[in-house]
Amino acid sequence: MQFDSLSDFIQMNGHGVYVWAVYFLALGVLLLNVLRPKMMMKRFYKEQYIAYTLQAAVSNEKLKDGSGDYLK
Amino acid sequence: MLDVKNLYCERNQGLLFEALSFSLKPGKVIQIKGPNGAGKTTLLRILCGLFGEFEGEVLWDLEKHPIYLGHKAGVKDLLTVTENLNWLCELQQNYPSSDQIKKALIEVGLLAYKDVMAGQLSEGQKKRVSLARLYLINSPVWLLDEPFSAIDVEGLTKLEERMRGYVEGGGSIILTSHQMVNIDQDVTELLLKGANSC
Amino acid sequence: MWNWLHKLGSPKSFFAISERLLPWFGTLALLFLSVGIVWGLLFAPPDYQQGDTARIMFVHVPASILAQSSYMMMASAGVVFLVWRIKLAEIALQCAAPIGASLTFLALVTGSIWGKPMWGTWWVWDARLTSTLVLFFLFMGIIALRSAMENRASAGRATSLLAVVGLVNLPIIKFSVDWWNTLHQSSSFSLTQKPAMPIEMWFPLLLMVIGFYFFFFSVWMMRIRTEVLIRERRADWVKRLVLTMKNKRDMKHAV
Amino acid sequence: MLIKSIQRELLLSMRRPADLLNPLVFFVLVVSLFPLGISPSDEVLKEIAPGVIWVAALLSTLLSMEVMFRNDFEDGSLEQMSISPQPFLVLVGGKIVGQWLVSGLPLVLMSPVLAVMLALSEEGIKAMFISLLLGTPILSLLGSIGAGLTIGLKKGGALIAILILPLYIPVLILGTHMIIAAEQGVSYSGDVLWLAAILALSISLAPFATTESVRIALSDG
Repeated sequence: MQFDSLSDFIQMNGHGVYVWAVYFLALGVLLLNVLRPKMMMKRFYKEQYIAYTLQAAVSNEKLKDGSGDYLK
Repeated sequence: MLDVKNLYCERNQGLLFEALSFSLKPGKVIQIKGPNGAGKTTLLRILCGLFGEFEGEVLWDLEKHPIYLGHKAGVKDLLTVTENLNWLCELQQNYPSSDQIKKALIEVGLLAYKDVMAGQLSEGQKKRVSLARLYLINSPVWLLDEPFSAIDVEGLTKLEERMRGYVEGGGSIILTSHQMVNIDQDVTELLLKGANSC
Repeated sequence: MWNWLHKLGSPKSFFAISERLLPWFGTLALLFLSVGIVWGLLFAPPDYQQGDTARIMFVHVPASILAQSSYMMMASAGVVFLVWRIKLAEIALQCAAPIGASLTFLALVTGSIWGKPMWGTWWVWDARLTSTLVLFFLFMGIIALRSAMENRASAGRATSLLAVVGLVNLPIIKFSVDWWNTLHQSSSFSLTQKPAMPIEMWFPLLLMVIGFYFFFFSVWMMRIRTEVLIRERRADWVKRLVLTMKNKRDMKHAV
Repeated sequence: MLIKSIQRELLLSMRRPADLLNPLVFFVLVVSLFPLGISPSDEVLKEIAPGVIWVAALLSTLLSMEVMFRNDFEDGSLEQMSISPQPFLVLVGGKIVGQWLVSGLPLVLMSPVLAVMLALSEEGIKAMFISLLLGTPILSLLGSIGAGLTIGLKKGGALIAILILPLYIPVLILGTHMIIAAEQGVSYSGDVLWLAAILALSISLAPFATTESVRIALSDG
C-alpha cells in the first residue's frame, strides 16, 4: 500500500485534486455511456408496447397466440 | 426488356411496397397508379437508378439509357432553351443538329423561346422543354413522372400523339399519372396500395 | 467462418448472439477495470518526477488508445457497409460514433488536467493531444452529419462515406500534426514518449486498457441492440419480444 | 465530355458573377480584418501573415463549396447527369475543376496583393503563391466531398465546415510552413513535394468520394 493513511490517500501530497477530478470524470463518462443505451432500450419497450397493443387491438388476436410459443 | 423481382422498399415509417414483381416488354405501356405518398415516384426513381435503399432486383437489358422525366424539369435557368436541350441531349450521347432542335421545339410549341433564358419560362414551359427531349433522343424506354401535370390541353394532345407513335415504333413507357392515358394501345396498370395500408 | 460472419450480419441473429455475449463482456469489463483502478490508485508507486499525478495516466492513456481504435473500428464498419452493404455494419457505425466521441472527450480533458500540475497550463499543444483534438472534430463531423440527415437509410451511407474519407486522411493528419509539433516545440517535454515505466505501473495500465476495450464492446453492443430493435420494429420477432418482456416485467416489476 | 462539363460550369458561373465574386470579396475582407484587429505594425503582421492568408483561403473555398451542387440539385439537372450514359465521375470532375477555376484560381492570383498588405517579403510572396497554387485544388477536391454530402440538407453551411475542416489541417500546416520557411530564407522544397503528393492523392481519390456522396444525396432527395 503506497499510502499510510486515508487522508494521505486523498491528498496524494498535493496532486490529489487533479487525480480525483480525472477519476470522477472518467466514472461519469463511463456511466453516461452505460445508462444512455439502457434508457433508450427502456423507452423503446414502452413506446413499442403501446404501439403494438394499439395495433393488436386494431387487427385483433393475430398476435396473442404468436407470443405464446416464443417462450418455448 | 425489364423485369423486377420482389422489390421491397420502406420509407421512414410506412412500408411502400413488398414482393412487387413485374416486367416490361417492348411496345408496352405501364401506368403506375395509387394514392399520394404510395411511392409512385420512389418506384420510378428506383427503376432509373436514382434511389438506392431497396431490396430486390431490377434487371434492365437495353442498349440505350432510358429517358427520365422527374418532377424537376432538369432545365437550367441560366442557359437558353437551346443550350439546355443541347446539354441534355449530349448527356444521352445524342448530338442533334440545330434544325432538329427547332423541329422539336415546334412540337412542344416553344420555338419562339429558342434563345430565351430558361429562367424566364414558367414551370409548365420548362417541363415542355424537358418533354422536347422525347422528340430528339431515341431511347427504348421512357420513364415519365406525372407527364401530364402542368401541361395545357393543346400540349396534352400532342404528347399523347407522340406517345402513340413511339409505342407503335416498339418503344415502351412507364409513367405515373392520375389521369387516364387515352392512347389506343393497351395500358397495363400497376396499383400501389400506399404506405399506410399494411 | 464465412457463414458465421453472414449469420452475424443479419440483425435478428446478431440480437440472439449478443444476448449471450453481453453479460460476459460486461462482467469482464467490470472485473478488469476495478482491478486496474485499485491497483493503479493504491499500489502503483508514484512516478519519481511527477509524483502521484502519474496516476492520471491510468485513465488518460487507455482513453486516448480507445479514442483512436474506436475510430478505426467505426471506419472499418463503414468500409464493410460500403462494400458488402451489410445493414448491421451501418448500425454499428452509427452507434460507435457517440461512444468514440465521449472517449475522445475524456482523453482530451484528462490530458489537459494532467498538464496542469506538470506545466502549469491547462492546454499544452502537444502532438498527441492535438491529434486527439482533431479526432474529436472528426467524430463531431460524423455525429453532426448523422443528426442532420433525417432519412435513416441514406444517413447510414453518408456517414460511412465520411468515416472512410476520415480514415484515409487520419494518417496524413497525424503525420502533419506530429511534424508541426516538432517544428514549433523545440523543448523535448511532451506526453508522446512514454516514460520507461517500471513493471508495477505498466501492468495496471495494461489491465485498464483491456478493461476499456471490454467496456467499449459491451456498450457498443448495447447500443446496436437498441438500434436493431428500432430498425426491425415491424418484424414479428420484435413484437413477440416486446410483449414477453412486458409480461415478465409486469410480474416482477424489475427493469 | 470533361471539357464540355468544365465549359458548361464556366458558362454558368459567368452568367451569375455573384457566386464568383462573393468568395473573393470574403477573402479580401477577412485578410484585411486582421491588421485592424491585431496591429498594423510590420513585425506582427509578418508573423501572422502566412496563417491569416491560409485560414482566409480555407474559409472562402468552404463558402463557395456550398453553392456548388445546390443549384443543379434544385433544378433537377444533377439527376439527369447521374443517370445519363456519360460517366458521372467525369461530370462531377468537370464541376470540381470548374469550381476551382472560378473560385480557387482567382484567389491564388489575388493573394500577392494581400501579401503586400501583410508586409510579406518578396521571397515569402513567391512561396505563398506556389503553396496556394498547389493547395487550393486540394481544398476544392476535399471540399466537394463535403458539398456532396450536404446537398439535400437545409442547414448545410456550418455543417460543411465541421465535416471538412479537419481534413484541411495537413494542407494548412504545410502551406503556412512553406511561407515561414521562405521568410527565413530556408529552402521549402520538402513542403512543395508533400503538398504535391497530397494533391495527387486527392485528385485520384476525392472525385470517387464526391460522386458517391452526390448519389447518396440524390437518393435522399
